[in-house]
Amino acid sequence: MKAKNINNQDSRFSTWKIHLTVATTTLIPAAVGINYIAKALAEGLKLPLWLGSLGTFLASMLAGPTAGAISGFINNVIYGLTLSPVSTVYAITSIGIGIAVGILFHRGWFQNAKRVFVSAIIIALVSTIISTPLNVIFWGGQTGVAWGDAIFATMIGNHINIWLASFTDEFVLDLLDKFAVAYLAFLIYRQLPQRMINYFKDNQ
Amino acid sequence: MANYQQLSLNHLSFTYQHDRNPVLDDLTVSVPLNRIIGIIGNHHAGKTTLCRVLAGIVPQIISGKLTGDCQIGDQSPVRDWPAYNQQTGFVLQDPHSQLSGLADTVADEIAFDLLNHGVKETDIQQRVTTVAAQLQLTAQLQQSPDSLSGGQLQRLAIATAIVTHPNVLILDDPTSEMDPQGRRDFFNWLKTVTHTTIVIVSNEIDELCETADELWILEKGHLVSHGTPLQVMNHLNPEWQVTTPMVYQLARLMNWPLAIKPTLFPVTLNQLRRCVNVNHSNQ
Amino acid sequence: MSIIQISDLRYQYPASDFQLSINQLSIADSLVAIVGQNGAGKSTLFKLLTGLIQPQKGEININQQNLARLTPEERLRTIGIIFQDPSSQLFNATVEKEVAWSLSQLESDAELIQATIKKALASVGLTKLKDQNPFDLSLPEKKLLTIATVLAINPQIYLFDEPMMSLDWPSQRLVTVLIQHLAQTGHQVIAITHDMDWVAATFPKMVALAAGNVVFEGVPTNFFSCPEPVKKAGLLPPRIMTIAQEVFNDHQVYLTPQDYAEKHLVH
Amino acid sequence: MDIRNHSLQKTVRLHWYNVIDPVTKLLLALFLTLLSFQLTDLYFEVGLVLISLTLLLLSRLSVATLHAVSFSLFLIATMILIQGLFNSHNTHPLVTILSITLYQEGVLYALNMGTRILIIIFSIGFFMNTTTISENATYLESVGMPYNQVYLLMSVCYILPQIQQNLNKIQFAEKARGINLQRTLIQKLQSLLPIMIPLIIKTFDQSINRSITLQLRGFNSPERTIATPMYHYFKPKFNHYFLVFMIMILIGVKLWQIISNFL
Repeated sequence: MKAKNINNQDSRFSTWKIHLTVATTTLIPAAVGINYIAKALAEGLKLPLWLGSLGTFLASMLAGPTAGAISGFINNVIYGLTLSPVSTVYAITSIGIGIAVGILFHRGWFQNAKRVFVSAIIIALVSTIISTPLNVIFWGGQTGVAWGDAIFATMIGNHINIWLASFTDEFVLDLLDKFAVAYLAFLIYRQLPQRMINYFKDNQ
Repeated sequence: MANYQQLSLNHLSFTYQHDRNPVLDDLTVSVPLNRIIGIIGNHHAGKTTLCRVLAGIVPQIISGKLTGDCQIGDQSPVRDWPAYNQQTGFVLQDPHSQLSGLADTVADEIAFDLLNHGVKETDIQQRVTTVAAQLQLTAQLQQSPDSLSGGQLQRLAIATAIVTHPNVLILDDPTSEMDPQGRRDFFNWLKTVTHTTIVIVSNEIDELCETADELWILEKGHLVSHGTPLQVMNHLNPEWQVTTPMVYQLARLMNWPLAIKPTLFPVTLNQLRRCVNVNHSNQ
Repeated sequence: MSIIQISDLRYQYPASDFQLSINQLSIADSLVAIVGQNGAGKSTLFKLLTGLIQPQKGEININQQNLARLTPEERLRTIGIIFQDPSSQLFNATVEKEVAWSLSQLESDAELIQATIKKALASVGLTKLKDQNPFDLSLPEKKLLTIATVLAINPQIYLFDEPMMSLDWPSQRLVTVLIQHLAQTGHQVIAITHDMDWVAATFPKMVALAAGNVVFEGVPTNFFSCPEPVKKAGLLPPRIMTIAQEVFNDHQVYLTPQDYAEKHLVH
Repeated sequence: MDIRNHSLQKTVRLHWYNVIDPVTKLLLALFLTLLSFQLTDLYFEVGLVLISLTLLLLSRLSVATLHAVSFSLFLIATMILIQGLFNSHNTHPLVTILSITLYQEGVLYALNMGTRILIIIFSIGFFMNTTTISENATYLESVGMPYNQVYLLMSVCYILPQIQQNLNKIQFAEKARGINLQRTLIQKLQSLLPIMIPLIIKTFDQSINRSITLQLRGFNSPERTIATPMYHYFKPKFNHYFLVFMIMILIGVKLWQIISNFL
């Protein structure tokens, strides 16, 4: 009886048709908006973090890995089109983050503070593994965050392999960022009214 | 037993999935179609949930356990969705979330339903202009919906609900953000709507008594009273904590009962006018 | 009892042609209603009264002290504001913690905090709900909760933005009684409202704004006695006056049905 | 559709870039980007930068593009510094300033990457500055993209200003309730909660309500009138096939290079 997405249109895009409920369709733009705002607030407070995946985390927790992955993807595409074109390619990273959060949450790895700690490390790893090649291709291995790049420069200066240096640069930043985001998402999710959680669960 | 010319609830109960207690508990009532039904009650009375049942939102979109029956004309929002949905207009409590979220202008926003219903583009423009004129939104047609005030936004929400010419119109507190003049205009407009069954939740007891044919009082999920505003207001139980229209308060203070039924006090201006004429001519 | 003195005030939002412009206004009564149409400048005036935004010109003094120079703590103890939309103020895990949040920034005595919270919750009738998630409350309950958070701090001045809006009738009565009690215990209550019946029945003093200017200041009877400023402010007179006009063609000022009855039953 | 364009067409003059459809513009950006990755000669790269810059300058320049350029110029500068100093292929010194030597190989490598980034920014900037959100939405729908996917992509742009408005309101309300000064990282993060919790709950609540109204308003209806595009575009089909063909060739060449490396 749940309202399912009916689309009888003969479409050229049907190859990447994903089954989305209306609830998920309206949740995803909201999650992208939250990513934006969180990122802007982090910049406003001069935090050495991005926080730009908070919405993606919450979308994954509320409506599953697909919703999270799409939020992440659209977030980077829109962000890329409007503010920083190169960040479009990091859409792949965001998809990875969305899926990782969704699976971890589903398996109960967001139930308490201790488990969130483990989740944060795993998500940071996922993010780093996907981002490092992109950093190398586009930025010669840098991340664009001053003190992360300082680590990178030092390692390169000591003739350490560019991949390892880039990985370290990215991982240090990701670890800090994903810890912050994972705990924020954990605290915020606990506060959501039950009717809200049920609604998105029902309409997945 | 089935009467296709009325709105009827038959032992209707509803419990949300996240809740243990029923929000609506055993409602039974029926009213002929094409009337205005006003619903009053305090918080936790179940007003919004009743609107959702009548619009088919529960249990279709928000899940929960529904028992009993709800029938409007020859259709049931529970069994005949989405056919029923095509003929129903709904205005949410929060007008901001009534918007499609994908419209540059007020005109686009009103056209959204018509596009979805497959109306021809040539007809759309004409229907949009007509509805905008009815709700005094003509000047705002080319503005962004984000630039509207709360009251204008509520009128836009109503416009989007009526542009499809629904048989049933459900309004959940549609005037909360309007100023006094806007509210008065809205209720005057409501009186002019014909061939539509209108269900309206509101705190504006004075206006409800003037416009509604039927008044229902909900209290903690129970339908504790229903009938004409005159009957309902004259038989209130203090436990329900419901206020009365000012006409009624005044008539009670001045002891101006109805001429035809001296046990009842008037609830509308017209009733007051009549009983005052009688009282004055008697004295 | 405090005196708010506004002089030569100008405030304009960036990229907007609306300007709030008040040459001289002093608010010295304990119960004052601020009325006017949407966009008349009521909310802007409230924002300025919180001291969180500064006017481009002029100043606001509270008991001869410039509002702009108050420290954050002094400000909290002087002015409390209850916003129109309660959802934008709430974020704590329970109702009780919500009330404690502002208070614990001012007090450190845990026992005193506990006692104050209890009292504040009791006075709005939310004691039973103290362990609930604020976001699970109904709209009227949320609104009462935001009132409790301000009651706990007990500021000198209470600013209520549309307190009657989205309240049911019992909560409206409760808030009315609460406001009257605050006024009697030496506080100052200033409320923005559209509800003219409520103004007529509850407020001895009122200020009307239209297009960013003060168009009336004084007692409601005077305001409603001449239709011009009422119309200019985009308002309707109290309903009882409309009834008297339409039914009896009687154009006198009445504030409440009781007021009408007193004036007529005497004869 | 009539009502939609009414205001736009009255105010906006028809420019040359209006006759190119949005998808062609996007494909062009993709093509230029891939081409820049294929080229290794700095002169060709600079040529591509000039081509994309010309496209941008012949249309409109937006503040967002300027921001993107200034941000990436800063990064390119640090890239030149780090690569010029430490690149593992560095052998020929280029310049020596205060006993710090920049090497030719590293600087060239960084410049090469820098030009690619500029090409991406300029060509995407051309797409963004010459199309409006509603033009994209109508066009995508008219070429057969399911409406719910169009909605998903486009409604973000409409939701952001609303969230921003809510944010301002909430920030003001919380400030009125008093927020202590935050100094440490943990304190700063904690100070986000009073803002983020109401904002997120409000935003999600509006999503729930919106998903309800969308269904009530016939969002999923199969008989939806497909909006007609806003402009008459110049040979869109041909452009798409041509650009997709060129892109395929570029990808093919790249793949062949990778494979022949292994052979």
